[in-house]
Parts: sequence; C-alpha cells; structure tokens
Amino acid sequence: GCGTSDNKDGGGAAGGDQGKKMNIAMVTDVGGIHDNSFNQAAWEGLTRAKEKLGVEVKVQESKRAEDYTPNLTSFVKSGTDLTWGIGFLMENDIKKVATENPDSHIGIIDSNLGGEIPKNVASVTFKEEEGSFLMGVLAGKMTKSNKVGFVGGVKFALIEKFEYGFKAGVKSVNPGAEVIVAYADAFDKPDKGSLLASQIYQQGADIIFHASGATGDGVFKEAVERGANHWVIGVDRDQSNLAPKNTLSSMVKRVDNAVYQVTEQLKNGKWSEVAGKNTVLGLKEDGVGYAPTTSTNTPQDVITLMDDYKKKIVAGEIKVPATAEAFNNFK
Amino acid sequence: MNNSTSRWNAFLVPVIAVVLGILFGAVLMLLMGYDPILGYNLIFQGIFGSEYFLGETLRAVTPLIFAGLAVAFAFRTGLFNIGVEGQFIIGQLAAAWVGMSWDLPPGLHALAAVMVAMISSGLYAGFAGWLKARLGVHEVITTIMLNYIALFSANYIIRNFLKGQGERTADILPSASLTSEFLRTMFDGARVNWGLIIALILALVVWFLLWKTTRGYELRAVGFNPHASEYAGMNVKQNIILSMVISGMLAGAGGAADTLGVYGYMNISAGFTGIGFDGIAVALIGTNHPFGVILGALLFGGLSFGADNMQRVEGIPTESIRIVISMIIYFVAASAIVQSVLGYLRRRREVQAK
Amino acid sequence: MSMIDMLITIFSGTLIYATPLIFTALGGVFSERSGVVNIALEGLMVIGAFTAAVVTIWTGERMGISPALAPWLGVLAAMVAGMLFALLHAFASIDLRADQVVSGVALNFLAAGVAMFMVKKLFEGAGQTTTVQHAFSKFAIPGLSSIPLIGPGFFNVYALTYLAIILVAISWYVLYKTPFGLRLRAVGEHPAAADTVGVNVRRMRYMAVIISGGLAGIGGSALSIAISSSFQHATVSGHGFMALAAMIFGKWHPSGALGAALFFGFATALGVSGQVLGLTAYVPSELLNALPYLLTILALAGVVGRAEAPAANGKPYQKGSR
Amino acid sequence: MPAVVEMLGITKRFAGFTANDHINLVVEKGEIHALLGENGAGKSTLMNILFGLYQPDEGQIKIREKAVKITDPNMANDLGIGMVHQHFMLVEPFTVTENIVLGVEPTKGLKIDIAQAERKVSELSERYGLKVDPRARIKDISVGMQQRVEILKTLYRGAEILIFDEPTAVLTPQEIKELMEIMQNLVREGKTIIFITHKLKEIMAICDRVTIIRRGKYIDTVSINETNVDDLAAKMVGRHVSFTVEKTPPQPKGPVLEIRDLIVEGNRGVDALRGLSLEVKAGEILGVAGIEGNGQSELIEAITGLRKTKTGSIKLNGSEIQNQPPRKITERGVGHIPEDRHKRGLVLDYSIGENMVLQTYYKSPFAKTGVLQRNAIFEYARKLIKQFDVRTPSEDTPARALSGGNQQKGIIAREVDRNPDLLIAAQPTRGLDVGAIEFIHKKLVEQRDAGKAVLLLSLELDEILNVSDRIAVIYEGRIVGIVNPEETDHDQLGLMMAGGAKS
Ligand SMILES: Nc1ncnc2c1ncn2[C@@H]1O[C@H](COP(=O)(O)OP(=O)(O)OP(=O)(O)O)[C@@H](O)[C@H]1O
Ligand SMILES: Nc1ncnc2c1ncn2[C@@H]1O[C@H](COP(=O)(O)OP(=O)(O)OP(=O)(O)O)[C@@H](O)[C@H]1O
Ligand SMILES: [Mg+2]
Ligand SMILES: [Mg+2]
Repeated sequence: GCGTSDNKDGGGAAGGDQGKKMNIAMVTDVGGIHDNSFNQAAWEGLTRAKEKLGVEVKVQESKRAEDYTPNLTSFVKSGTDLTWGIGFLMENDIKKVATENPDSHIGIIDSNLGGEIPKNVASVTFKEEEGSFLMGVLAGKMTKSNKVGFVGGVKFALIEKFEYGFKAGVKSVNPGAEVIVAYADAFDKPDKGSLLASQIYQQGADIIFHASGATGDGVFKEAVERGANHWVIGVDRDQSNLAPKNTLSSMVKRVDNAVYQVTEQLKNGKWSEVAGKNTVLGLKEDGVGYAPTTSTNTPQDVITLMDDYKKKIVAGEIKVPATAEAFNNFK
Repeated sequence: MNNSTSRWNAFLVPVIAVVLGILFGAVLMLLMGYDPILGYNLIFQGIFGSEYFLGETLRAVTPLIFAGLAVAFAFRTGLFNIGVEGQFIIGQLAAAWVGMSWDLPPGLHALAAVMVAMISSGLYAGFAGWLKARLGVHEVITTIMLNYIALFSANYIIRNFLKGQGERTADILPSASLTSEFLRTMFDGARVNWGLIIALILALVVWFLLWKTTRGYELRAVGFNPHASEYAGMNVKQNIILSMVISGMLAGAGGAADTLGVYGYMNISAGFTGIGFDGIAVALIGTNHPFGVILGALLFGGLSFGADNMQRVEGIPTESIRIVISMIIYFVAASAIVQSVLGYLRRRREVQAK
Repeated sequence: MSMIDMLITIFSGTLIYATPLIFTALGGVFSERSGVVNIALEGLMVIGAFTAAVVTIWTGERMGISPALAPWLGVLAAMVAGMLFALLHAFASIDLRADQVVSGVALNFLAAGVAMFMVKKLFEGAGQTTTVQHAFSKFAIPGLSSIPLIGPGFFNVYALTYLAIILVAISWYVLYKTPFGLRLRAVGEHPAAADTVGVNVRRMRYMAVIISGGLAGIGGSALSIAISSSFQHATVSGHGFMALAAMIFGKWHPSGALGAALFFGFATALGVSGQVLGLTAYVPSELLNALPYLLTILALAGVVGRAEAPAANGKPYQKGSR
Repeated sequence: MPAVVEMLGITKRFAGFTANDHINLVVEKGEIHALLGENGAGKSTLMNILFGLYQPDEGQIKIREKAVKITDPNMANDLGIGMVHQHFMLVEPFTVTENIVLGVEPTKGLKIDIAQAERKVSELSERYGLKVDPRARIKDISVGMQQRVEILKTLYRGAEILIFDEPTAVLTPQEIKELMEIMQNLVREGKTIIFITHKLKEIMAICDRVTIIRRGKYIDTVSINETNVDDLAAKMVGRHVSFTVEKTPPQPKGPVLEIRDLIVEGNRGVDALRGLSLEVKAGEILGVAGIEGNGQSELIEAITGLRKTKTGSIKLNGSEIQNQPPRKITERGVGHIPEDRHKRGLVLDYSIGENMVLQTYYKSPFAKTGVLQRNAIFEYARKLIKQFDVRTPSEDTPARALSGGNQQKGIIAREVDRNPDLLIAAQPTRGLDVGAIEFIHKKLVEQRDAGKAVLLLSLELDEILNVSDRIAVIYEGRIVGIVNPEETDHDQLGLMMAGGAKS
C-alpha cells in the first residue's frame, strides 16, 4: 500500500509510466554515490532491489548539506514511493521533510533521529561498536609488537563508536596492548591517511584499523609500501582488494541489506512494521560483521576466537562500549 | 556618454559569455549522448518548474551573493580574498553562538546575531589585511591558511562548547531565526529566507560604499595606486585592513544567513563547502560589480541547482553543468578582448572628437 | 627508540608530503616568472592526477606493460595532459589578453568537471578510478638509505621525490644560467624591453605556461599514483592552492618554492606526529591538524617578510602599448 | 652624402586616429638628425615604425637606398638600427650585462657565457667612453648610467643607425654633456644618429639637420646653419614662444618654510639628508639645484610627510610639521607637484575629474557626511580643465588616456587651485614641450606673485636659472650655498653642485 500523492508540481520529474512499478529513490550525502562506503553500499542495496523486487530506482547526489532538503523534497513530491536519505548528516532534513509530507515514505541510514521518529519514517542504525570490537579482538590477538593503531576520519560520535568498540576488543584479549589513535579531520585526504599510517607503523604498531572513508585509502597504500607484517583492517565493506596481502579483515556494515530489507517490507505491504521506529542492526542481525576474506590472512584460531566473542555479544554477555565514557567503565 | 557605453559593455560581455557557455554545454551533452534540449529543459524545470524549486534556487543563490560580494569587494580594492570560505565558517559559527545563547526579542536577536557574525568574520579577515599592511605578507597565502584554521577551529569549538544533539550546535532560539513565513508560503515551503533580502541590501550597500562615498573613493584609490593614495593623504595601511574587514563582513553575513535562515544550527563539518571558491567564480562572472554579482549568483546558483533535476530525472551527470559554468567563466575572461577593443575604439573616438 | 623513529618519519613524511607541492610550485614559478599568473595550478594538478591514474591502470593492468614502467608512463601522460590543459590558460592569458585570474579560476572548475566526468565515463559510472595496482612504491637508494637516521629519513621516499628535487636544481639552472631563463624572466619583468631586443614575448610565455602545466601535471600524478593509489574528487583538494602559496612563500624562486613546500610538509608531519605520540591528551587534535597553516602564517609574519612578484606578473602584453 | 634612412609618406593610424600623417624623414649617413615636435606630435610613433615595433599603414622605408619592410625589432637589428627608447627598456633586477646581451646571449654549452659578455661590454664601454659597471644591477645605478646601458645595448648589436628618443629629459646637466660627447664619438666612428628632444639648445649644439613635425604632419626639414631657436619653436608649436620667463622682481615676506638641521634616512639605509637647513619666504621662488641623488627626493618627502625624519625640524608658518601624516601637512597649506606623476601624482584608473579632488574629496562641497557629491566634483573639474587648458575629451576620461603634458597640467591645476601657502614643484616640466613648459612656468610665477612660497626642484639648470628668485644648491644632503640667479651661471652652479666651494 503505497500512497499515490498527486503529482502537481512534478516539474518533469518522472512519475513512472508503467503505473504499477514502485519508485524508490535515494539521496546521497556529500560523499556521493561512489564513496566506496555507505552511499555506495546503499546504492548496491537498491540495485539489488531493482533486480529482485522489480522496482524503479533513482539517485540524487548532494553537493552541499543545504541540498539535502530540496533533494529529498523533490523525490517526495514527485510521488516517489520510498525515499532514502543516506547518512546521519541529513537527520534533521529527513525529520523536516517527513513532517511536511506526512503521506510520504522515507528511510534513513545511520540515525535514529534522536529518538523522535515520525510515523512515515523508517530509520536504521548499526552497532558499529560490535563489529569493531571483533576487529579489536583480532588485532589484540595478532599484534606482535603489542601496539595497534586506529585512524579515524572526523571525530563524530559515529566514528567514535568504531574507536571505542575497537579499543574494547583489544583490551579484552590483550590488556597490555597499546592503541594509538589519530584523526585526520577529513574523510577525503588519502595523503594524510598515508602520513598518519606511516607514523603509526613507525611507532611500532603492526595493525591499523581505519574508519575514515577515502582517507583510509592512504592507510592501505602505506601498508603496501611497508610490505610484510604491516596490516590494515578495512571498514564498511570488504576492502581487501585495496591491499590483498596486507589486509587482515574488514568491519563490514551491511547498509545494502538494510536498504534492501526495508524496501522489501514496503513492497510486501509490511511498511508499518518498520515505520515510525528505529531498526538497530548489530552482530545479532548480521548488520555488522567481518568480511569473508578475513580467512586469507588471519589464522583460523583467531577467527574462532572472534566467533566466540561474537556469541557472547549476541547473547548479551558483553556489552560493547560505544562512547568514551562507556569505554572507561568497560573492563 | 562614455560611462554609459562602458556600462553597456560590462553588461554585454558576460551575456555573450553566458550564451557561448551554454552553447558549449549543448555540444558537450550531444557528445556525451544526451539530448541538450531535454537537458536544458530539465534544468529550466528544476529552477522554474514549481514555486518550491524556484524558492530553493533562491535559497541556493543567497550564499553565493554574499560570497561573490565579498570577493568582488576585495578585488575592487586591489586585494584577492581567497579566504571567503573560512570567513563564511566564522560567520556561521558566531551566528550560531549568538543565536543559541543570547536572549533578545525576536528580530533584534537575529539582527544581533548577524552583526556579531559580521564583526567576527570582519576581524578574522582583517587579520590577513593587517598582516599585509604591516608586514607585507601576501593576502593570498594568509587567506588560504586561514580557511583551514577556521574549519578546524570551528569544529573544535562546536564540539567542545556549543554542542547540541548530533554533530552540530544546539538549535538557535526562534527569536534569532531569519526564516520567513511569508517567503515560505510564497514558495511552497522552500527555505528561501530573509538572508536573500539581506544579501540584496548588502549589494546595494557595497555599490553605494564603493562608488558614492569618500571611503569608497579611498578604498578604490588605494587598490589602484597606493603610492598616489599615500601622497594624497590617505592612510594606505588602514584602508587595506578595512578593505579586508569589509570583505570578511560580507562573507560573515553570508555565514550568518546560512545558519539563521536555512538550518537554525551549524554542523561540524568534514570539509569545505566550496562556497568561498564558488564566490570567486560568481564575482568574476559578475565582473566584480555588486549588481553583476547578483546576476552571476543567480546564474551560477540556478544552473547548479537546476542541474540536480537533470540528474534526478535523466541521470545526466551534474559535472556537465560544472563544465558549462567553467566555460562561461572562461569566456568572460576571453571576452576581455572584445571589451578592450570596444574600449579602445571609444577612447580614440573621444580623442578625435576633441 | 621513539625519538629517532619519530624524526625518521617526520623527515620522510616531510619529503613525501612536499613532493607534489614541489613540482607544482615549481610550475608556478615558471609561469609567473614569465608574467602569467597561474591560479589554475589546482586544476592542472587535477588533470595530472586523473591522467596518471588512468594511464597507469590502462598500461599496467589492461595492456600488461611492466609494473615498473607503467607508473612512469602515467607520469609522462600526466605531464603531457597538464601541458595541453595549460594551453587553454596560455591562449586566454597571452593571445586573448584575458584576466589571468579569471581564466585560472575557470580552468580549475573545468578540470574538476572534466576529470570527474571522464572518471564516470571510463569506470562504469564510479566516482573514483579503481585502485592503481602498479602505483609507485617508496624507493630506498641502496647504501644511502642504510645510513642511520638520515638514511631512512631522507633516502626512503618515492622516486618522484628525488625527481622533484632534481628538477628544482635543473629549474634553477635553466632560469638563472641559460639564455632561455634570462629571456623568460625578462618577459616577466619587462616584456616590452624583451620585445625590443627581439625576444618573442608570446612564445616565451607560451612555453613557460606549458612547462608550468607539465610540472603541475606531474605534481598531480604524485598524488594519485605515489602517495595514494587512485583518483577521486578529493585527490587534489587544495594542494594546488597550497602550491600556489608555496610559490609565493618561496618568493617565486625554485629553491624558495622547495623550501616552502618542505616547510608545509614538515609542519604537517609534525602535527601528525603530535597525534600519534598522544599529544592529543593535552592539545586538541584539531589544533594539531591546523598546525601547518598556523606555522605558515607565523613564519610569514616573523621571518620571511615582503616578497616582490615579477613586475609584469598578471599583465597581458600588447605590442606597442604603454 | 648618401641617405641611410628614408621614410617617405609614412602614415600610421591608431584606431581611426592618425598619429603620423604622410611624414617624410630623410637622414644622411654620419649626421645627427633631430626630430622635433610637441608632446604627442608623433615622434615616438615614427621611430617605433622605423624600429619595427609598429607597421605603417602607408608609406615606404628605405635603408641604405634599399626598400625594406621592417616587421619586428629583430629585423631592425639586422639592418643595423638600434633604438634608445623614451621609456627605458631595461629589466630592473638584471645586471647591466644581462640587459645588454638579452636576446643575443653568448653561450658556453647550455650556459650563458657571462664572463665573455662582461669582457665585451667593458671593451665597448671603454671604446665609446661610456663608463658602465657591467656587473651592477640596473635598479642600483643612476638614470644616466641606465641610459648608457641602453646605448651599449644598441652598440653591442652592431647598430649603425641609432635612434635616441628623448634621451636628455631625465638626465642631469653633467650627464647631458657626457651624452653629447658620446654622440659625437659615435658619429666620428661612422654611426648615424636620430635624436629626439624638446630642448632646442641641444639641437642647436649638436645636430646637423632637424625635421619638424606638428600634430602628426610633416612641417619642414632644415639645416642647423639656417635656423635658430625661435624659428624652431615657432615651427614646432605654430606660434611664437617666449623662452624668458616674464616676471617682476620678487617681494618676499616672512618665512613660510623653515628647515633646521634636518637628518633623514634614504632608501638604502644611509642618511640622505645630513643636517640640511633651508628657508623659503612668502612671495619668492626658491630653486634647489643639484645633481640627482643628493637628497632632493628625500627633502620633498620629508616636508610632505611621506618620509620620517630623524632629527631636526621643519616648520610651516611657524609650527613644526615634521613626522606629521601627509593629510595634516596638506591641510596646513602645502601643495606638491610630485616628480613622478604616474607613481604619486595620479590614480591613472580614476577619471581626470576624480583626480582633481585627490586631496579634497572628503571636504565640502565635494562630500557631504561622507557621501561624494559627484556634481560638485565634476563641475569643479570642468572649471580647472578649462582654466588650465587640460586637453581631455571630458572630465570623465581616465587620467591614463591623457598625454604626459596634459596629465601634468591636471596635477598643477589641482595643486595650485588648492591655494597652498607653500607649493613644492618637483621636476614640473620633465619631458614636456616648450609650449607646455611656458605655461607651467607662468603658473609658478603667478603663485609667487600671489604671495605664496614656491619651492622648485629641478635638474634643469635653465629652468632653475629662469624661474627662481634665489637658488639653493644641494650637495650630499646639505645646502652648500645660496646664490642669486642674476649673479650666477651654469659653470658656477655646476661647480657647486659637484661639491666645489662657493666662489
Ligand atoms: N599605442 C598607441 N595607441 C594609440 N594611440 C597612440 C599609441 N601611441 C601613440 N599614440 C597616439 O599617437 C600620438 C603620437 O604619439 P607619440 O608617442 O608618437 O608622440 P611623441 O611625439 O613621441 O610625443 P612626446 O614628445 O610626448 O614623446 C599620440 O598623441 C597618441 O594619441
Ligand atoms: N594606456 C594608454 N591608453 C590610451 N592612450 C594612451 C595610453 N598610453 C598612452 N596613450 C596615448 O599616447 C599619447 C602619448 O603618450 P606618451 O606617454 O608618449 O605621452 P608623453 O607626453 O610622452 O608623456 P610622458 O611624459 O609620460 O612620456 C598620449 O596622448 C595618450 O593619448
Ligand atoms: Mg615620444
Ligand atoms: Mg614624453
């Protein structure tokens, strides 16, 4: 059951001539559709939806934060059946557009809208800290120098979830290990990423986990430069292709699944099950996890250990910290 | 008589450049395998297709007017302000701070926030002016550096002192808002706001200041010939600093309008918005004249915003419109030759008339 | 260990970070010494970075040319692409006597548009190239690199870093010792004087701008196939403007440009070490990240002082005009 | 004598304006041929055509009786034509040698063979008595030496026909004398010289023949033996010109400007004024004579507030003004005709009208509460333009588009009309034709007669002698003597200016 809001100001925006096909659209954040990260993953989810569910999909890249609202609004007003906003940066825009267009269906990734979710919005967030915890377990176990690194993009709360989850993982298996943390203050500076990685490795770290978008490309490059025994752990999607010989694992975040599943719910008339609330995807829901290529460079016993921890987390035996405060209380 | 001809030229040259740029863009779209008529039609629709689009176009144009004015003002006084980007950030920040933490009656609060933003950005840019006037440090370098410093410090300040829910400052109080119910309803909910009116007023102020006041006479004289200005008793250093201050104030007003008019808060930002750099383009399309800047911003903002519709509907990449815009600027530059030939003919005619 | 290791990484970080800036600032020196203001450095780097990545991928991965050769082909192509792109600037600035700032700004926009557009065309709509498999690796000069401290600090960097430093020396020689350089500088100081002694102002300026495009192109290639290994919209973001600043900071002189580029590199590396060493407990990381920009302003204010641009910089030359 | 240069029926138009209108110029081998005409008559244009910088629209050029088409300066060089331009064509940061070899650099491998070049420059310099230091930088040497570098440039290229476009306008009398000797040396060596100058005495002293043009048209070619200064002036301007400045005896009153023991630092960090004392009275013109670089510029800058003083006092109408901002000093009644009209005197991109209020734009009636009163400004400008005969299409024309003479008249109008108690005139007639000079001198005398103090600085001894009521000689930053123009002459002044004692 999709609301067919009338299309009076379509302004050329297509309404879909086949009438039956559902229109799904997404608005990227300023990272753009090919960010090698969650925007791209979301688009992959939509593409899958197109193939499997037979829906029409469209995308609009945002150049500036100010463009979120009009981009979302244009889709919403042109009768799109479900409009996705990708990234927490547009949480306020989503809230606003949703309230102003109560008949529309809107989805957002990475934000629960501060808990106040309008009836027509489905939000999805991830427990990045849980996935990152497993990376911490891996790193803590595998480090030979007892030093590992974390490179963050910008110090957003979202990125801190990665940092503290990771640190907690390290601490759990190797309390004596040191974690060197550095932020590039940018998601798009590979040169800075390589500089940071270079110094962290030089400090004696042998494994670096990054959560820094394209900045992380530089981390991979530096690891490749340094060759054997300099490891990287990727983020968001399986990044082992960037440095097949130096990648231990990647903390994958299944934005694609989230987008696909919510779209599927709508298609199957189960919108009400996701609307007006936040869906949190953690290890339990397979919303986060480690990449299948992990086994390439990571010994089986470490993977087994990670799986053990995963079970404990899923079972609620371990509560993974996502903030500095929680981490300080974490033993 | 010759003044009106030069005004006519100043108008004609960019118009020709725009036409050429758009033709160039059409050829480009053809080469890319898209229908240029459809493409431009979609852009047109994306601007004028509904009140909402039109309103949002104006919203997108607003910061470009501020940034363009800031750049143009500096250019007119012989300075190249690449630092509008950073000054804009400072303006956003100051406005957010005043907007969320002062307590004043509606209207007055907004005014205070805009003023504080202008003063902060003015001082920030004035620092570059001071370095130039006192120590001869090239303003191009300092303003580039100050952009980065503004970005990082704004993030720091928001994180540590102004943090609201999420990665941003707290909301400004409604009394500080520049949103306009009148404009909102007129444009079907678009976020066009009083900032646009402020921008237009400032364009008028800049024009008046530069060409109608003694201060403008000094500022331009110092830009053209500091030695003669010193001879004439003007305070060259003070004017250089003042020029940067005013340029920064214009940028700061833009930042304030953005915070108070569009969002009501300021985000922690992972990088530059590019407003400052777009402002350089806008100023140059507008031949550094305040009214030209308005037209330049309408063109630049309109094309960029309309281009989104092109991507939404037909998937035509928005880069093509960046290319069109760049070609327009290129033709503005190149058509200087037209201008100089026209100007020369005119001078000779005058000499003969004598 | 730390202190020494720190110095090593700071030194090599300095050199690496400076590499693209050195090339590009050097390009700026050529152009502006001839009297053509080059705000287009950013755009030229974009074109170079893009071309280098694409050509290296094509030759190395699709045509199977040796991985040792492919990146050099990328550099060569970046240089050529930069030269061709610079022609647009030369044409506008020299033949059309355009405002050189305007033309430069236009080309920056154009480069960004064209490069991203081409990436989408060539990589099935992707926003970045695929990872360049045969990107440059750091290169240790045998012998020299085993000198303690100095060795790993200075002699374990990219081949392009050495090339940059060699080019500084060559540029200095060309500009200050050869007839070509004398004429080029003359054209930038007093084109009418050069013209009256038979120096072809137009040709000199064209050559200078083209050289500048070539060097900035190489500078761009250093970003896309040495320091990182792909091209995307943010590969260059601002390095061209930093190079412009380095050129001015270096007083339009090759060795000055080198010094300024190294200074930026050093300050950046220093800020990074601050974080890595855990200084963030006392100093905000934002401050450490802003360090290079703060230090530059301090250096300019404190040490360097007034720099004179070439006298005819930015002024179009018209035969016989006064 | 065979003709080496024949320019026949040369016409050159600039976008509809005819700068040269069927001009003929025939120069014989071994002569010094003067080219005479008012400012803007078309002399430089004609010479630029001969040198290949411009192409004529009509007419024919023959060099050594062979018709040629000179398309660029290289070609002129090949034909043995060299030109010393009115505005020096020297690259300031370069050395003398670098300037001379530019374009024809001797090389050793890839490198410029600078040693060989320096040797050759020294040789040439000695042979023609030019006395230049091959290693000095242009920006560090005197104008006179710069000129000799220009001459060397042509000789280095083997020029046989030399064009000197107004070489003496910027030279000191001593330098002019040396230049004359050099020119005679050159002719003795078989060179031919075309010499442009506004100074008729120079023409009479050194030239063989003279061609006169007026407003782009050919007037006449005469032999020096058959003419005189008055005749030349009349031919050039088209009316009679008076050379003696008509003036009544001065009636000086109390001092307006009093300078005591002034010490001022120059640009190079050494003291340029070393205890200078000077007094200018109301109702007199005090001329300051001196060789360039003896502190004249610093003196003016110190008085007008453009330069800080170290010690000593400057009093205007009894109150001290040293180290005050220029605006204060201007407002207290100092007018200043600056020596470099492009650098200081005008904002070239402003209209001539706007330039007329460069110091007064903020005052009533030109401004009211900070707002410019355009009508008042332009009305005022129209008045001055008319009164001072500034030739400009309109008051709205950019100052840049005016000829040097008219720019200068504009400045004088502005400074005189402000009615200052002290008028400083620095090189007020440099580069101007006799008609314009006459006018300007008249204005200075009028000011004096109106009871103002006038301080005249000039490198032109004739000007100093003709216009001044008293002459102060400046040498190495001090006034070394005050003389009465009636009781002195060139030789005595020359001696004092060179540091010789007052006789
Ligand atoms: N490049 C040019 N473009 C347009 N007009 C020019 C140009 N050069 C000269 N003219 C015009 O030609 C006329 C002659 O100028 P020219 O420089 O030859 O005069 P001149 O006789 O050398 O004067 P002066 O004694 O002041 O040097 C001028 O009045 C000017 O209007
Ligand atoms: N940039 C310019 N634009 C327009 N006309 C010009 C320009 N420069 C010179 N002219 C014209 O050329 C003529 C001669 O100029 P020129 O500089 O030779 O004058 P001048 O009397 O010799 O002055 P100066 O004392 O500066 O040598 C002027 O009358 C002016 O009309
Ligand atoms: Mg002349
Ligand atoms: Mg002249």
